[in-house]
Amino acid sequence: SSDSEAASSGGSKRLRIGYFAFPSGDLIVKNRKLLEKALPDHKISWIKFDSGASVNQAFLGKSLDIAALGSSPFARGVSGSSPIPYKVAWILDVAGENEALVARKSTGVTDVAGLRGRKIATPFASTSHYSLLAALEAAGLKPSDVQLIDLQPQPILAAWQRGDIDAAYVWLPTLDELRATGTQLTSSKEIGAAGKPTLDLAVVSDDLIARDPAAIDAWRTAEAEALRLLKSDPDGSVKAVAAELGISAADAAAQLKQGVFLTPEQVVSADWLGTEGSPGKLLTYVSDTAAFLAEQKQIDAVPSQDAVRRAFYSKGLSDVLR
Amino acid sequence: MRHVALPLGSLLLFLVLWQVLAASHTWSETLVPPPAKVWDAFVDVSTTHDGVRGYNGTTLVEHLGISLRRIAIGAGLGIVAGVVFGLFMGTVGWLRSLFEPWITFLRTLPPLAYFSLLIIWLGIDEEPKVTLLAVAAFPPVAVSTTTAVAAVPKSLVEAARALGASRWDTVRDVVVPSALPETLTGVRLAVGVAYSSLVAAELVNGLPGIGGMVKDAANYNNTPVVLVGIIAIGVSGLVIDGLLLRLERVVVPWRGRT
Amino acid sequence: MRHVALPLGSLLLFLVLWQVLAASHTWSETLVPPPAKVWDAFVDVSTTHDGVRGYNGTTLVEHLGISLRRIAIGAGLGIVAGVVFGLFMGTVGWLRSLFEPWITFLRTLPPLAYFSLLIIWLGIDEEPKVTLLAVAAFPPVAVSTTTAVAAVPKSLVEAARALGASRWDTVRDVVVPSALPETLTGVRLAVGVAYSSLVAAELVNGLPGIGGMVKDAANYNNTPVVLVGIIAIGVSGLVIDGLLLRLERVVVPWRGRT
Amino acid sequence: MSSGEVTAVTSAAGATAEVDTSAAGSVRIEHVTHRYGRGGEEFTAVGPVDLSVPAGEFLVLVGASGCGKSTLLRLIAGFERPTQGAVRVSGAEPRPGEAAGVVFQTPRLFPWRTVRGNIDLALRYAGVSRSRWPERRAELLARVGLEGTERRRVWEISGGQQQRVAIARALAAENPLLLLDEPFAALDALTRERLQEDVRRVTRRTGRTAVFVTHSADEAVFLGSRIVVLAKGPGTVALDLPISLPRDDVDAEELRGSREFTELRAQVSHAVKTAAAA
Amino acid sequence: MSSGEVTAVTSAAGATAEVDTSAAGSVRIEHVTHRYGRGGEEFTAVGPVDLSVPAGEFLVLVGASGCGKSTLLRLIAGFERPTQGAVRVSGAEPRPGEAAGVVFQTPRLFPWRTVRGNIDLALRYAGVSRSRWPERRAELLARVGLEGTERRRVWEISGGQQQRVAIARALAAENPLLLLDEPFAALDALTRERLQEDVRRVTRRTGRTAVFVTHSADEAVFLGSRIVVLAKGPGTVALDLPISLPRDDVDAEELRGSREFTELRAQVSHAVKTAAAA
Ligand SMILES: Nc1ncnc2c1ncn2[C@@H]1O[C@H](COP(=O)(O)OP(=O)(O)OP(=O)(O)O)[C@@H](O)[C@H]1O
Ligand SMILES: Nc1ncnc2c1ncn2[C@@H]1O[C@H](COP(=O)(O)OP(=O)(O)OP(=O)(O)O)[C@@H](O)[C@H]1O
Ligand SMILES: [Mg+2]
Ligand SMILES: [Mg+2]
Repeated sequence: SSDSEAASSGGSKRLRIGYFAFPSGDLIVKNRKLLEKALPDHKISWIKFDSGASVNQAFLGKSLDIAALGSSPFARGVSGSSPIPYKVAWILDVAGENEALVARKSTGVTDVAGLRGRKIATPFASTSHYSLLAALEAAGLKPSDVQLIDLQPQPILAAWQRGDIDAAYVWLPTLDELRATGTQLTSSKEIGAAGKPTLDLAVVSDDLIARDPAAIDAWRTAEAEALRLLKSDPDGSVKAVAAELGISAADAAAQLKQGVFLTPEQVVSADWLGTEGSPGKLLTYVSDTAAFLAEQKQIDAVPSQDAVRRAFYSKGLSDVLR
Repeated sequence: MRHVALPLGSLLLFLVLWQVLAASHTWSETLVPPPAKVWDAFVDVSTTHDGVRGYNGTTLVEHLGISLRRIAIGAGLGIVAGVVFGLFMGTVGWLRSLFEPWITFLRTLPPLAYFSLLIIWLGIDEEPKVTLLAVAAFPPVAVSTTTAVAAVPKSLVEAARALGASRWDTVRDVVVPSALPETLTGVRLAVGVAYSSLVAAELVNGLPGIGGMVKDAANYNNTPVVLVGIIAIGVSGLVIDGLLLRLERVVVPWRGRT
Repeated sequence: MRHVALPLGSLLLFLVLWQVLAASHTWSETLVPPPAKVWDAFVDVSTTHDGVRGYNGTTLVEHLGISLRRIAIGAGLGIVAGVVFGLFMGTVGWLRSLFEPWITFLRTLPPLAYFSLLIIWLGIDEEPKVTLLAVAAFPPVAVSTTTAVAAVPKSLVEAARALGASRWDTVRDVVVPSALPETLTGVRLAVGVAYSSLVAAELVNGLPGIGGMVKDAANYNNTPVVLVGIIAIGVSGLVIDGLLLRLERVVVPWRGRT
Repeated sequence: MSSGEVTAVTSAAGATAEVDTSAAGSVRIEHVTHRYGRGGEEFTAVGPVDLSVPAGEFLVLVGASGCGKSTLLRLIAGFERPTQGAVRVSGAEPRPGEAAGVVFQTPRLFPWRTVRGNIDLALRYAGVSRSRWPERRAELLARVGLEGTERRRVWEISGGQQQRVAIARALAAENPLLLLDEPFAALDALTRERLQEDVRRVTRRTGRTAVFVTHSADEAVFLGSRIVVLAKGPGTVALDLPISLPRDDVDAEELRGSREFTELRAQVSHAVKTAAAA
Repeated sequence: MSSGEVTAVTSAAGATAEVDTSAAGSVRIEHVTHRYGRGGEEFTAVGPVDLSVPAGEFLVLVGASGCGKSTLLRLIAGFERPTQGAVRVSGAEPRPGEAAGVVFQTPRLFPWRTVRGNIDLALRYAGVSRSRWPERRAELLARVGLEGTERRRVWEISGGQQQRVAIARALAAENPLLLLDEPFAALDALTRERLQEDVRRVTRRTGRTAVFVTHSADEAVFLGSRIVVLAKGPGTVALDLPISLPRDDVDAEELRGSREFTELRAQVSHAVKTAAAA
């Protein structure tokens, strides 16, 4: 048809979506082919990522239209003199019990303050890293009071079993293995409740906003439907997630339970994304994150409130409620 | 006989040791799964199972095939470039002065350091992967060819010149065959290096692909699949190296005879 | 003269192109920071600045020093092991049958795939880093030495035997010197491979260390520091390779004379 | 070959002035010195030497081992540049592969090619059209008595056979000048005499110039139209002896048996020993 | 050297039975055939050959190029195993470096060592104590006339000089058996005669056995206590000639001038040519 011809020649009908392989509405949209159904004329490719850093790079390389992204990589992306040309358009989930700080039982540590002088591992530049720093601060510890070690989840597991580290801030499924021989000190849920939530956002490129806003609307509608399905059809959601992750239904159910999923209404509310013209609390969260990162010398300077506000795309956001 | 029996014997010994280690439960199963589990994983990722096809919708053979294609293109480009650069640098002094420092610089660069640049410049599809593999395969060939060309027996170059060979004739008929054995060693090393860069090359958007599979499985602590991937990479590497060794024997019968 | 002028000239040209590209703002500054920014970053990480010492409390030179020490130990071990294995495998047929498949397997393995195993076995301090570098440096030396040893001129081995050399004499006085040129090429490649594995080796708990610094900076899209690190790695690699090349010239004066 | 027009001059010792020094195949060595090595460890191998070889001459170089014969040949072939003085071949500075065919002191065969491959390569460089290769190859192999070894690898033939392949290779091109460095040293008497005959016939028929190094006084007198004895340390001309034995229509046996031949041989033998002993 | 006790027997052709075949340095070749290559492309280089060389004999092998002389030497040295038959040296299966010192047809010097280094290595393998090296080295270098080249690299000396280094190396050890494959082919007459004298003196004085390959009939008759002519294709014994010229207290010049010598030389020359032509 002429449509597919346009897609192949102009490439305007192409949608490249980056996703993370952990339980979220994305997996349901992908598994149920909600987006493919909503946008039959688009050529949709799903690309799996496992770090916010590479998502940022892919956006820099103009290789992505829409992608999932943690709130701290996003804060980094929008700060600096030349922010990455993308905007946040959706919230996938909020970190809950699926990211947590655990200490080895044998250390006898039972609270965050007890970690002074201990070796703590976490994947640097991740949301866990951010939450860990926030937890330490809340407990009155400076980062220099502990030994922070940059480890990816699987090495964390290995180092943990050897006894090389005393505690780790990490996510599922490694987290579950650590819990078996450890004490949970805090979780992202608690830290979020204390005002420093970490979130998985969805961002869209400026280019797509200019080129094909209708596709964004359709995508958001699909994501909203997925969030509703998570609540209304838990069994179906578990099956979809299990199939996407290649894990057992029981594992998928357990993982889903530990995440915090908003309803579409919550996403649009002033508590989170807000509406066009009046961004919600997410604006503060992102600004706080950026400020925190700047304090940790992870970024040069705090982006202005304005700069963060400009990285919000809420046009037509409330339409998903219809 | 011995050529086959010895490695097989050592393989058997290795499997037994592995089984003993796994059975001792010194390490959790996530870290050291028993051989049987790895075998199960192998069967799983090779077949359609519970409606799931292989790993991530792609069977092991397909993952491997896609990666091999990337290696073939990437390492192929790297090897060809390496031979060409090596020949020119070995024969023309000023080209060597000009390029050698850059090549040395290039080959000290960690792929993980410049991979983000590749993504930014070349996107997330095939190009950055193939480029990374080419960049990885290039140096061994370029370095060994350059050194070999610079060490071509002067006596044979003179013999060719005395027979009336032009400069180009000399390169084709003396320099190339004389450098061939070392170039082939370089090629063998290059293929190995390309293989070992596979996971790095497939870090981003690497599925389907065996390196991407290994990395993805590692993210989920799915060690059996990681090991299946590693073994698949290693075994296919063995086969290719075996072919290259055979090629060497056929193409360079004169080695050691001079 | 030319030996120095040409690379310097090309370096200058490169810097100019870079400046032009950066100034044109075709790419964002995160992607292509102008040379001046990189220079600033270099000064920053080399000095104590606003109360912050270098990068992450360690100056560039110290990062580099720590990594070079790791390379020296790791690559050193790998090279020694490579030479020993190469000699044995090249001389004793059944040893080659036994070990060659394993070595080929080993050198196709992606470090990123087996790194967690290293951590399980060796922890997160120096050992896994040094081991990874050794494993990376081992194959080029082992492979080139094996091939070179297997290709030692039969005529010279016979000459030594005819003079009454024992088997061990032959290895020391004929096999080793005859394989030396290729072994040295292998060593040069090994050092390069060790360098390029630096970031992988320092993925875990890599700070201080230049590879760890590069990775850390890359995580925060701190491109100027990444480039400073890459340049520091490359330049120190250049220096070492230059020394190895000089060594080669001194130790192997007979190359090309036969 | 234009050298056919040039009269073959049997030059008298030292009489170098009247020679046509730009004729194809002529060699002129003007006060040449050659030093090997640089810096502290210099070694003067040759010189000063003055020598003029008119086109068509068969010059035989004899002298003690290490006196500089090969070096002189390398200078004429263009593989070395004289430290002092000048070398002219066919009136120009010598360039390898241009005017001279060379048989080196060692065979220098290409190990990656068979016997046949080595000869074919020479034929290609000589510009022989591919269709004529089989014929020419067979001819060359027959001349050096190597029929039946075409498909052998070069390490699968004996030392003398290797040397003969090298000779065949050098004869593939029809250069106006032939430089032969002890080409028959590893050959038995019969093969040697056959090849001597062959070389003598070929050079005479085509008017080619030859510079031939040998340690055999017999060979020198049999082949040479002029014999130059080099003295050692560094190599200089000790004796320059024109040979005017009857060459055409003479049986080799007869020639060798003649009194004149025996006397000349003794004279050369004596000169070499005197030069070497000095 | 125990061979001193064995009477040097000038064996008659074919008379191999009465020889002490276990004496140090004796060689016994029993119906030996040697084939090169495997499968389709076999080539029989030698055989069948029967030959018995008693200790103390100076056997000279002559024959056309490619007739199998070097192969025979390699069989005696232990570098090749006969396809058929047996080779015995000092009564046992030959092992390289055990009973025999070898000069190969090409010098085979170690390029990573200087001239001096090559000789020192031979001295070490010969078991000479390090303190005696300077003296022995100087002696060997003087014997082959290479004083002053100790520090040169092996590619910085001439072809003949390389061959002489190889000879010096082989003389470093005092093996009961010497195998020499055209050792003097690249040497001038004077050096050659000096070395011939040297080798003859050394073998006679120490009672060593020698198997010597040459293409020179003159050399063969001058050196040999027995001359074996090999016929070609595959190499077999065509003539086994005992030489009983007076050896001791005879001037070399005189010997060469003698009628007997000339006749023997002619006989050998003729035999070689006949065998080669066949
Ligand atoms: N590796 C080999 N494979 C096949 N044939 C061989 C091999 N080596 C030698 N030959 C053949 O065996 C025969 C004997 O060779 P050998 O080297 O013994 O001759 P030779 O008598 O020493 O000759 P020369 O006087 O030329 O040195 C020759 O015809 C040669 O072509
Ligand atoms: N590369 C070199 N460096 C130093 N000296 C050299 C070099 N090549 C040759 N010589 C010396 O120069 C002299 C002449 O060497 P050349 O090879 O010309 O001798 P030659 O007359 O051919 O001797 P031969 O008959 O032994 O082949 C010899 O004394 C040799 O030692
Ligand atoms: Mg010479
Ligand atoms: Mg021979």
